[in-house]
Amino acid sequence: MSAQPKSGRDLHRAALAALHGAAMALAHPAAADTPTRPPVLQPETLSVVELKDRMQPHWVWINDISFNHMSDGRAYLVDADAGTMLGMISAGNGHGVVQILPDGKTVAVPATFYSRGMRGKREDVITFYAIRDLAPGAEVSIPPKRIQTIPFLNAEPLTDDGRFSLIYNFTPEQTISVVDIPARKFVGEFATPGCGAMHMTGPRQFMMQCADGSLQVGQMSEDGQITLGATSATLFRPEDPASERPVRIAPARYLFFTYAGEAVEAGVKADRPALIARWSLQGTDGAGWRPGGTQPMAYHTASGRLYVLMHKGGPNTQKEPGSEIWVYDVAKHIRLARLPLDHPASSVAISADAAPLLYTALFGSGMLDVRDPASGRVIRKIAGIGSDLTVIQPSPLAEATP
Amino acid sequence: MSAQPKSGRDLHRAALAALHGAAMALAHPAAADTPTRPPVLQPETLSVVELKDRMQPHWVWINDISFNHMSDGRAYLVDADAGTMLGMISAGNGHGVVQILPDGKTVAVPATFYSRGMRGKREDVITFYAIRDLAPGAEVSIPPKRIQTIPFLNAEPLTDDGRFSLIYNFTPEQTISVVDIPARKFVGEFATPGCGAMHMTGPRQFMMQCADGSLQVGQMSEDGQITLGATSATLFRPEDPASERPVRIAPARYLFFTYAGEAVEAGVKADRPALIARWSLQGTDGAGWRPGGTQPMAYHTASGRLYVLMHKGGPNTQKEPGSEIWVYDVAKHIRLARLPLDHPASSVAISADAAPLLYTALFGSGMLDVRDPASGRVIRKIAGIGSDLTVIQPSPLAEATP
Amino acid sequence: MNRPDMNRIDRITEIMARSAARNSSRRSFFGRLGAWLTVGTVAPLLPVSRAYAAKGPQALQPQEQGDPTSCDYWRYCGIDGFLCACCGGSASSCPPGTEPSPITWVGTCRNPVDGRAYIISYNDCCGKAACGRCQCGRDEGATPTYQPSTSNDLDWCLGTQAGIAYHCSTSVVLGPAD
Amino acid sequence: MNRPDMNRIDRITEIMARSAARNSSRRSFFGRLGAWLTVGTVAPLLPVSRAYAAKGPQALQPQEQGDPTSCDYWRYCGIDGFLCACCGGSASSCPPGTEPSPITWVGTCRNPVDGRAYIISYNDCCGKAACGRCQCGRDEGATPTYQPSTSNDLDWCLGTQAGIAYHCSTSVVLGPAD
Repeated sequence: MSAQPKSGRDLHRAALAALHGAAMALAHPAAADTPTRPPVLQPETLSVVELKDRMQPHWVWINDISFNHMSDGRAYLVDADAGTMLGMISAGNGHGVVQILPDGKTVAVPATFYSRGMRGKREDVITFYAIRDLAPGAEVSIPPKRIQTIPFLNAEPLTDDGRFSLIYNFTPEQTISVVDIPARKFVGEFATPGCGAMHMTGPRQFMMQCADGSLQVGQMSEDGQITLGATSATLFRPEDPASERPVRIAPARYLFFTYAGEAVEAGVKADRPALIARWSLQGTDGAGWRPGGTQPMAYHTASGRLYVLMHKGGPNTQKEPGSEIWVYDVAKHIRLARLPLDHPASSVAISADAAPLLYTALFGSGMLDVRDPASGRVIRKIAGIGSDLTVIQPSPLAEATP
Repeated sequence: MSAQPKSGRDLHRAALAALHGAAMALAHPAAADTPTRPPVLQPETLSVVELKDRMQPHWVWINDISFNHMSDGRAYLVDADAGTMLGMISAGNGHGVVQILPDGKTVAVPATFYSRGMRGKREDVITFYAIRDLAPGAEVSIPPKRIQTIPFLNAEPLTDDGRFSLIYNFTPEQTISVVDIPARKFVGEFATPGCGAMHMTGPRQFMMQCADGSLQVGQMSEDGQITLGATSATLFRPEDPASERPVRIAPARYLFFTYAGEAVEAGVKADRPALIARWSLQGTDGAGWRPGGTQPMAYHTASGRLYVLMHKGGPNTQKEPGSEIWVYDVAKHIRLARLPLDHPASSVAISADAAPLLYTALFGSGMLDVRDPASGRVIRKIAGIGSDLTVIQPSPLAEATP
Repeated sequence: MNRPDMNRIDRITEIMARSAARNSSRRSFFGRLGAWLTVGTVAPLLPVSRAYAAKGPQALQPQEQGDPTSCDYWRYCGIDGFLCACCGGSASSCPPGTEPSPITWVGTCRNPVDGRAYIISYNDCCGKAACGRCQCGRDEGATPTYQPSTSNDLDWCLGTQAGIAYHCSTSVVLGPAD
Repeated sequence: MNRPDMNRIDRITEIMARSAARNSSRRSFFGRLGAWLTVGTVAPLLPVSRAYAAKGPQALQPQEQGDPTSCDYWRYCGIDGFLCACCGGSASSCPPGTEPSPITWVGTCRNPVDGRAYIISYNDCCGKAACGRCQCGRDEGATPTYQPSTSNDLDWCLGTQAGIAYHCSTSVVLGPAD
């Protein structure tokens, strides 16, 4: 600082005079009020909102990948009952999911940053946010290898007990980073060549999908080390691959679906991947319809119902949004309903509670639709939630808590 | 890496077999072609475009502040003759201007970065980009204090000879950072209390606008040190302040304009700020009209013509886009024309050459309009140029060069 | 300077003085402000936020009417940005995890219920990307950036620990302007 | 695996082999690829860009017709992203200052002029923010991310020095697919 200050004596004097006058005015603040007027508004103190300690059943996280501004990914937290935005987390380049801890009190957010925004030194970290204050807390460094893709849930899952975080890396070598959540500590990186996506099938077990159409088991030790387990036969043909966006229909079982609309139930039995059932989403009268979108399926455990975004279309339409939601009884492999949508949706999710809400969003719309799962009817629309919505993550808690 | 690799022997074998087969096919690449078919397309080599060495007269830089994603500011380079996007620079948080060196061969880009995208450690730098390759080159660290505002040209000007870069800091202390451009070196930070914006009035001299409505001279030494010079009387009343977006109508003279539409010509004479003329943009028949927008004025030196975005509106409409462009002869203080626009514009600029193009943009539209300055007629529209366009910076070169 | 302007500056200065007396935790800011005063700028006219208080979004006062998630709401007469009331906060609360700007600009708006003009402090909430909801631009009384104490073109997050990331804007009643 | 798929993999492998022979500057990448081969993935099917060549945007070949700034252009049958031809590049050129991804995914598109199917390499251009122009999604032959060599959902900038910032996508002719 080497320049002479501009003379501000006059302004300074004026300010001091004003202070003096203000002190006098302060002694009679209501003097000017007439009896008929309401009292003067009170001076306010700016506050910062704090939320409840844990997620409520109809709170939901939504990913905005911000496709045109991918360094500025956001996770929005919305109250679907009130139709309000509760808060937001800025989650850097190629934002994927928030990892909601089982108690609903904390989210761990894997994120990628560059020292110069879009270039420079890359750092990948997991940052912990308490639901109460949504402020960045502890941070764990992980290898700068997080997969950069259109987000899907099981690219970055937690173990069911919230003990470990698993991060799918693609460089293009395929590996998994493991973080010890309670210890806030990186455990290690484990190669999973030829396979990706981690679908949890037990407390320390998951299933991966492999390029050759098989499934492979991953086993975790109590200290977070991963070893590769058994591989299935080829379950999916190259002409009709399975999406990496299945739903979990039992603790050790998933419903996969192919681009053409085959439902393939598979799980782990005696530590081996096992095919359980194959059936058709089209059924007998659905020819020409396919599942599609960014998050095409949702499963409601309590009712055993599956909700699928379906559209009319042929091959290569796997990203097309659904114009209807088809509802299935998974145990019986039958369709229960076709719910036409007022506008297409590319993501669908459902809350976990007994009186669930169905959530849909269309990539590019910046709007979350809250729907009645029985009819598909819109209960409310919540607009202005980012732009390019992908993954919808309802609360893991089915019961309201204080 | 501590997991056993998945066995991929089968795939590996298949790949080797394919390689063998491919070698045989390669010996007869055209065997399947019939004589009537055109020759097979040649395998291509992916290249990277390089531009001409220096900006051409109708090349123009456009700031996209990306208001909803301010960490992802962009500078777009457009060829207004061809109607094409030539390239882009990612310029971080609160992108302002590109500092175009007088030879048109290099831009220096002041930018702000955070270690965690939107938070963490702040670093402000000036990065040099050759026009030829638009790749980030040398970087100079500057104090992390760059003003964060709706961009305007003279927040970050160069000296006329391109020797020094001046950066307006606001923390809220007001200072100027100076960078030696040829040396790629930070020179120092200089306090300018109560005043901001640096309007160059000579090789080592500029004028600032002060909060009390006065103008103040800043003097630079040959090694880049700033000392504060003379201050004018109060030229602008608090009820009708002058925009910080004047145009330079002579080497040491600017045309300022107030929110209400007064034109105030002021400059530096004998190192003192001097009022030169006052006149009205409304003239005799323009009552109810005001200048407005993000870059409301452009001046074409060769013709002495001033182009102003005007709208119908009262007080507090200084940000409203213009529905017309009013054209003035600055020497005579008269309006020459009113050019109605097909849609409103918030920024206007004009190329420096003898056959100029008029550029307009509307904040939020992501579109640059290229117009005939005589009629305002749209020659072409260039769409998809970011979203929230603010500062338009035409080439400093009036002559085409190889 | 005409009389209404002097009144406005009087009131702002008064409120600043009250703030200072009430809130010793802002001492470090006032230390900085002191230094700034020395160099003679308009710094003392910039308002200061008080200590953070409530948990839920602060409610409106009984003598107010209207929709604080609408740009038309009376307090927003000078605003330019996203309404915190649409982003998890309220007209006088920042959304969770954001940091209020300790300094900012002020405007004067008239409350239609009581007919009085009030000084409104447009503190920004900072440290997260733009909220993106309820973008409003009304600009009453806003001045250019070189007159910062009444300018809404500045990113007032510059005074926070969180950094310059602008999330949304509040409109806090500081006191009557008349 | 049915016959057409095997053909496709044959052709890709052939082109990889030719690339390797022609371009020793890619040695470091092939070193890495070798290691990857050892662990038995589909890595050898990933195509590789060649050395950077021309200055201006590369023109189309004479046996092509159509508008390379349109999503309908024949080469873009599998694309998902912004067309480099709208961003200062071309169908086979990256815009100034961006870095081509050395590895990427491939698809097969039919050139309507000669009726032949060609293997197209959809290299990304990297290191600057999204271009934002000419966003196209056609997805022919695209597979899930765990089948990377034919997946357009991956950000292929991962292989660059510049980092993961995705700017736009090219569609480079590698050779005939039939």
